Amino acid sequence: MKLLRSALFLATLALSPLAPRAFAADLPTLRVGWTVPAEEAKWLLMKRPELFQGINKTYRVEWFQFQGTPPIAQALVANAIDCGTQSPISFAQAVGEGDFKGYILGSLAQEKAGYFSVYWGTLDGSPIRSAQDLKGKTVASTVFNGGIYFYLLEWLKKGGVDPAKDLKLVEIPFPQVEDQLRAGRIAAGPFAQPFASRAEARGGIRKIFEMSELLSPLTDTFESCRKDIADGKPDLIRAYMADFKAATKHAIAHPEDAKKVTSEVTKIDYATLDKYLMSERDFYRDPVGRPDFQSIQQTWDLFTRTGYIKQKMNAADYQKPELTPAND
Amino acid sequence: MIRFGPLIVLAALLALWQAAGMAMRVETLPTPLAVLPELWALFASGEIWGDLRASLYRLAAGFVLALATGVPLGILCGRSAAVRGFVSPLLALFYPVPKAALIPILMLWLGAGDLSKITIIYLSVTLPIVYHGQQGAAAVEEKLVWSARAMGTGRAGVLLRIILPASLPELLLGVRVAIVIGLIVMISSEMIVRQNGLGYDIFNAMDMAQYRLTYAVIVVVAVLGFVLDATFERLRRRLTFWAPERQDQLPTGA
Amino acid sequence: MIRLDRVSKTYTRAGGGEPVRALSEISADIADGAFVTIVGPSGCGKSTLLYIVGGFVPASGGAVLVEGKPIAGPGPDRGPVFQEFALFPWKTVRQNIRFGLAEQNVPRAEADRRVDELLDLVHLRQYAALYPKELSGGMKQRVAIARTLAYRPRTLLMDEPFGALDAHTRAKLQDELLQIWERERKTVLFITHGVDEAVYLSDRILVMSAAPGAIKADIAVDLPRPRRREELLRHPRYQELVIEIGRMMDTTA
Amino acid sequence: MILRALRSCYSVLLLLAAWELFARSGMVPRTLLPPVSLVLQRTAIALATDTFVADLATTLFRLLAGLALAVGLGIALGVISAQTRAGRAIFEPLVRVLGPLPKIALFPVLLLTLGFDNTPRIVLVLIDAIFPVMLAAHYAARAVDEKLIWSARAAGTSPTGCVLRVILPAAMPQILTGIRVAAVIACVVVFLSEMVQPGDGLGDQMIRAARAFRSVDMFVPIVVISGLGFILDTLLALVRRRALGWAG
Repeated sequence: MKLLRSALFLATLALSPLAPRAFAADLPTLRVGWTVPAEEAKWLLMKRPELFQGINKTYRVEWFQFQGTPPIAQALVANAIDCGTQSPISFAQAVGEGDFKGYILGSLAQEKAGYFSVYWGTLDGSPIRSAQDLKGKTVASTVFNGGIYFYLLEWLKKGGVDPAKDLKLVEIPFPQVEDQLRAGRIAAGPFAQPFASRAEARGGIRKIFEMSELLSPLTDTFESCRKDIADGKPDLIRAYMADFKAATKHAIAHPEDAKKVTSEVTKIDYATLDKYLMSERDFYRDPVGRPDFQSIQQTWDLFTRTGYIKQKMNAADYQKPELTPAND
Repeated sequence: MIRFGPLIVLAALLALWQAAGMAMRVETLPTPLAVLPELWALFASGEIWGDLRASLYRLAAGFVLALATGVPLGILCGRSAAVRGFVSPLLALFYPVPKAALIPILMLWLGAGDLSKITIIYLSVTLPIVYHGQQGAAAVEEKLVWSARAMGTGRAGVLLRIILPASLPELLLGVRVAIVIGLIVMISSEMIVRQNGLGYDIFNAMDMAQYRLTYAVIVVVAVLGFVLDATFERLRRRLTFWAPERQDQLPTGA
Repeated sequence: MIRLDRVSKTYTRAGGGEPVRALSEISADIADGAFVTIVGPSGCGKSTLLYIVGGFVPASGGAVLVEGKPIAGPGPDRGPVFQEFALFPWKTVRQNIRFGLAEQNVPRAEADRRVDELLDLVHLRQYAALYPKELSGGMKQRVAIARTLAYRPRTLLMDEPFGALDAHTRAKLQDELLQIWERERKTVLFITHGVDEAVYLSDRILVMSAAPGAIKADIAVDLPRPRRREELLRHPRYQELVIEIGRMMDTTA
Repeated sequence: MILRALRSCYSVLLLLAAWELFARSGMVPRTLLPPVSLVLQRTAIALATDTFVADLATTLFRLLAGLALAVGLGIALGVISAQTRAGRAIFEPLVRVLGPLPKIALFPVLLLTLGFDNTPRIVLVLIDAIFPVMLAAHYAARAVDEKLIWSARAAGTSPTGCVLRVILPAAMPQILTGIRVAAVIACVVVFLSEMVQPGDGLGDQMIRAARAFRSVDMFVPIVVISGLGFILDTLLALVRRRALGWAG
């Protein structure tokens, strides 16, 4: 029994240094969710805080990674995080189904003419050219209910294909689409940067359609914060968004820094990133990280029309100009 | 021979993996020799320690809570029909529930941080501890209790000085099962709600198509599982050397 | 003195149905310092009766009185010795014998002296540091007896204590028990189904009949003490008693 | 009879009542905790819906396929390894190395090498559920009284016949206990696999509901898979009692 007691004692003792060190109590902490791709601004804040004015000086950030925007929306609704990456459609669903109250404060990735657009690719040799050709096949999407998932459904429906009955959808993250396509397990899958560049470099992949065919310009992702936090602690959010703007500008002004930090976070080698990142072969980024409310409104209108969003969304309801990066 | 058994088996498994990797020649199945440098880099750069620490912290915190509540509850269940009547149906109800599947729901209640993960580990590992504690306490030879009662031991004293040590062999088997279950839930929860930890590492590396890294972290998890189990097994043997040896209990769990 | 006053026991079946009567109104007086044995066919409830006297099992009716007072559960005045030994397997021989003394808050030094004394009494001095699983059956029972004697109960309640031992060890332990009893003069209530054992050890034998258990005969054993095995086995009265009681058991079974 | 059954699980009813009252009290938002009555009602509706039943069938197929393989292979490997000294010498270290490994950590490997459809999930169920069956079979086969085998051999039974007609039946009670454990593990694992890599099945239903903030629908698949586990466990307990009355 003595041995048991001492073992228990030792166990508790051993535990104490294991406990993660709490953030210094003197600085307010913001909980921020992130995902991949195209979040160089946030990754710079995460990995190079010394470059920026506010972070670790007037406030701290606790970072949480998620797989796509729907889980981030869940976490926002659950008050598990304060700010995070959103896509127009996840945001609208959170508002409609989760009674979410939040603001759209910063821009991350956008698509417009002359820049990269997410596309569905297939193998060069395959006969697939249209939605009809995908009938009976297995097709990949990234996170179901996420930012790009509904574009696929929309495109399939336009082509006269019922996504629920005519084909099989599987959820595969962007990085693995290429391997699964080449292994013959899927007939088509979505490509985003940097994986599109990597796949193109190896060759043998052909584009079937890209999202900008459905809508352009188009907002992929933006930074959103809970309304209660933004209204309750405006100074904290203002400081964060000031750094966000500075980081966006830094990424554009110093693409090599953006590439380095992206390489650290995604573990993709620099050489691959160097071929496209922050160029016109990449997503479009607003020069100061300011959201394009007009394109967000267009996305909402499209999906309200098709029924994927149940309610009418109005972009004006989710703006907070005094916290949003302003054009210089 | 018995002593080196695990090493020989390990070598055989590695050889099998190497052969499979060499035969398949695909990026998604690197050979152990190709994974080795990645593993080395993980430790050399110190990158793995933070995640290992985060994972172990959650596991240990869930475990300490489970032991603190599950052991008394299990023993009371074994000794009191009233407590058993209350707890047993609840155990039966929760037994087939996939605990890790509750993570998305728990996250809504408790946030995305450690708390929801510790809670889910706690819920999962408490079950076998309570169950085996009950089995152990119920099976205690009644005459041991009588002997102690005749010597003037009170009811609390009997629970603490007779029932607890007498149920220890069975109880510790429950803990051993719980360790395996705890590892599974730890990995699953870190993978479903990602922040850090070994589960995060594995699935993140995979999602980023970093296959060698994926395998390297899996190796770390495998070694961790083996070391935890083997260490506990030594402790278990030391604590219950006085009891008859049981051969049939090796860890499994979900 | 221990008095059994119309002690009865009925069990209710788990699935409902008729309750089972195990003991029906048993009355007896057990004098201080007497060696009383209860014999009876298996299943007659003799062990249950002993457990009731020990306070481990409640009686359904009647009472057990010690010095005129009804018992309320187990107490250190009545020390049990079980057929199953019931040693604490996680304690050494020494720790087992010491357990009751610690529970009675006997001072450390005195307890140690008492344990040494008992280790000598049951000839287990050199085995004091062993654990129960390292002992033979006879040694275990010696430890159990020593553990009970340690806290000086006035009565020993012995439930077929030698039932699990081989014939040779049993005989040896019977002799040792007699020696101890003759020295310490405890009251002993002894349960067995071995008639020869009962006659060899006791002053008085209660014969029980089965289903429901009741006392069928109360026989005084008028054999000389101290008893020596070889002499006794040849003693005509011993043989008579064994045969007489054995016949009784046959007709009750 | 029914009354007694209800009384024997009063704590469960108490818990459900507490859930219902708490959820309806307005102290927690509906999105976080829907009332249990609503969850059960929605479960009943779901079980009458084609798409849900299709997902249920998918999950059930993976579950039963994996479990069947685990049972078959587990018994074979467990019993055969118990027959020879070499087998026994390999078995224990193999289990000591692979037993504590959280198999879910291998799921990425299975996905990478076997694709995204049924195969990796069935294999995951197999490698997780095989351990309790294999362990039970191995140790039960080792524990079979040698004299039983001697008696059979003396009566002219061949060594193979001994395994099939003496060792296997003698080990069956423990093997069935192992299968019960395996069945519940299989339920848990198949659901997890569908949550981690959605596509179809009950786990996929749950993840989709979570992402679309349909909180009642989040609970429905969990209720169904737990029910499935409970039914399997109960059925196996029944089989064990029916087939093995002699084992006590």
